[in-house]
Amino acid sequence: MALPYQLKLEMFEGPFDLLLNLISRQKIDIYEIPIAQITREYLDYVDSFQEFDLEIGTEFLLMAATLLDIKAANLLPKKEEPADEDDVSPQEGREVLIARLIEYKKFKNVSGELTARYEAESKYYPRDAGLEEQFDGLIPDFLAGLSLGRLRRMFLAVYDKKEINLMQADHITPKPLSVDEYVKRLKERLKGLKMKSFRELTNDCTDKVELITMFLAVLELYKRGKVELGQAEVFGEIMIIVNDKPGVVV
Amino acid sequence: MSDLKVRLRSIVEALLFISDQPLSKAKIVSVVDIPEEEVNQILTDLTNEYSRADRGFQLREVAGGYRLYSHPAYASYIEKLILSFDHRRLTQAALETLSIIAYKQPVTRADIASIRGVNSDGVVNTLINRGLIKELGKQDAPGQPILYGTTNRFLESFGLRSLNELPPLDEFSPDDPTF
Amino acid sequence: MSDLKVRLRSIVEALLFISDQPLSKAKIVSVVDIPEEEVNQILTDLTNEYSRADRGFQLREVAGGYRLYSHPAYASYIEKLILSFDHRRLTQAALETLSIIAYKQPVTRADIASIRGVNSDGVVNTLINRGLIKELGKQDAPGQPILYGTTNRFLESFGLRSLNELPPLDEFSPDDPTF
Repeated sequence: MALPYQLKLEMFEGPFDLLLNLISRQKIDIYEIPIAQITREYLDYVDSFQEFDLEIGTEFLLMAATLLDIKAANLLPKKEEPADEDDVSPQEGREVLIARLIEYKKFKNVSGELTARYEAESKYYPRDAGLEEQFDGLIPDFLAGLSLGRLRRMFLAVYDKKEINLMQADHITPKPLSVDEYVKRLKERLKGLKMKSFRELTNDCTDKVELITMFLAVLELYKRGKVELGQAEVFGEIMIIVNDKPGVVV
Repeated sequence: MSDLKVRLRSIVEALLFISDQPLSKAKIVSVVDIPEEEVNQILTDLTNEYSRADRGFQLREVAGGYRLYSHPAYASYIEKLILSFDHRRLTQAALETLSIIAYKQPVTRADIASIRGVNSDGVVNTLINRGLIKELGKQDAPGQPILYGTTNRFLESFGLRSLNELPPLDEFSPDDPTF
Repeated sequence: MSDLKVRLRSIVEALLFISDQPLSKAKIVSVVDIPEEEVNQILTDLTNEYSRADRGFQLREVAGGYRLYSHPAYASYIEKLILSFDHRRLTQAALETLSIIAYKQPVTRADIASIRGVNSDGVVNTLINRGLIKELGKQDAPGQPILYGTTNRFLESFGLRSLNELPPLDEFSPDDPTF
């Protein structure tokens, strides 16, 4: 099904937001999601992002992969023998997805209620006039022991914080990062380790592009057989396990 | 009202007037040195008096204390007089994130991302800068992630006396088949 | 009093209540959009009303306009309250604000609020009262906001001959162990 062309694409707050929107357009019960159909619509939508040359968050792609996974499992003939313990059955996958959608929807609903409160509250202005001159002497001298260096650091701290937020609001052309460079960096980081979670590895990543590049670097090492990957649950921690078979040097 | 009563009422009013944060009953009790029941009576009297006489301000109980606010009916005039930065609109993402933190606190960034399905670090930083959330400590788990919770400013911004006044989350379950 | 009169009185009261500096009659006239004689009448009414009812605050005419002040009869209680406050919060806010003004002057209150993410009017007043900052003039922009900068007293407090002696921002500075 082709999406009607819109001049401006609706922006969604994340994959769950988009998914809920698609479900509500179908006027279907959240418990009755037709996975095949919803998956197709979801993918169409993500495609249309690309048509409009918008960045797609990794989260959107991850959800696409999850949906495809559930759909694919649905299509496969049922196994006779009990499934591998690690395997999530299509039914379970669907249930997990629905449970998470419901959890998200609850907060989305309540945030609507909170928005109304916030807007009503914004009409009340508290008195915030500061102290009258006559009482000013009661406050301890806040300049006591203050050095110029500290004043400078204080400014930088409060001003830098602001800069970061401004940048997040702006649309900035991502600077190209080299996967090779990150592969090298990653090898360096993993040296002497048995295992590390992707989250820990990317703790210091400051933007999405860096995060994605790091992820690609992990995949590259996996392809080369240098590491194994593990994930206990959908959206769970991705563990990078260093392959310590003899002869393999990371 | 007796002279003494008027005097006590005026003292409490003066304290509320100069305070730039909600005043707890305990604070009033300790500064004015009268029993809590009397403080209760005075606060009720003041609240009623202001509303009966159509004053330009109101007394409200928020975030664990009492604070004077301008009357909401005159907000448009106040906006004309001052530029308010406390009340810049919050985005949907910010409100979603704030809701999750309010109901699930203490939570980590990972908890929030997992419920919203997207990385929410930028939004969390914005909420910290706006003074609506704060770090509560570290979780005793690998990586020791930081735990976040709401502040008193959050309660004030939403006109809540305490977190107990948040509407129960269960009422917001999506039980309607058409959503 | 007629309903309209009560409403106008309440609007002016709300403006005085929220204002952190003396409000000029001209300002009230322009915000409420009523003739100056009416503003005069309202200001007189409010002044009388407060004193008759022994309120905890007073309306006083001071340089540049009208401003609400706490009633001097209750100053001792107010002092007790202020001394009981935790001043760390104020100190942090004041120093942040002072550093912004020192480096970015001339700045408006809106500039400061936008950098700090919160309304900083109370703190700006405290810094003015302490003689560390002052008005430099008005910005040639809508609303003509006041521009602030540091004073000679600020320079003296830090032993600076001029603002040029403020440590440069972009200079690489190793961690200062003496902080």
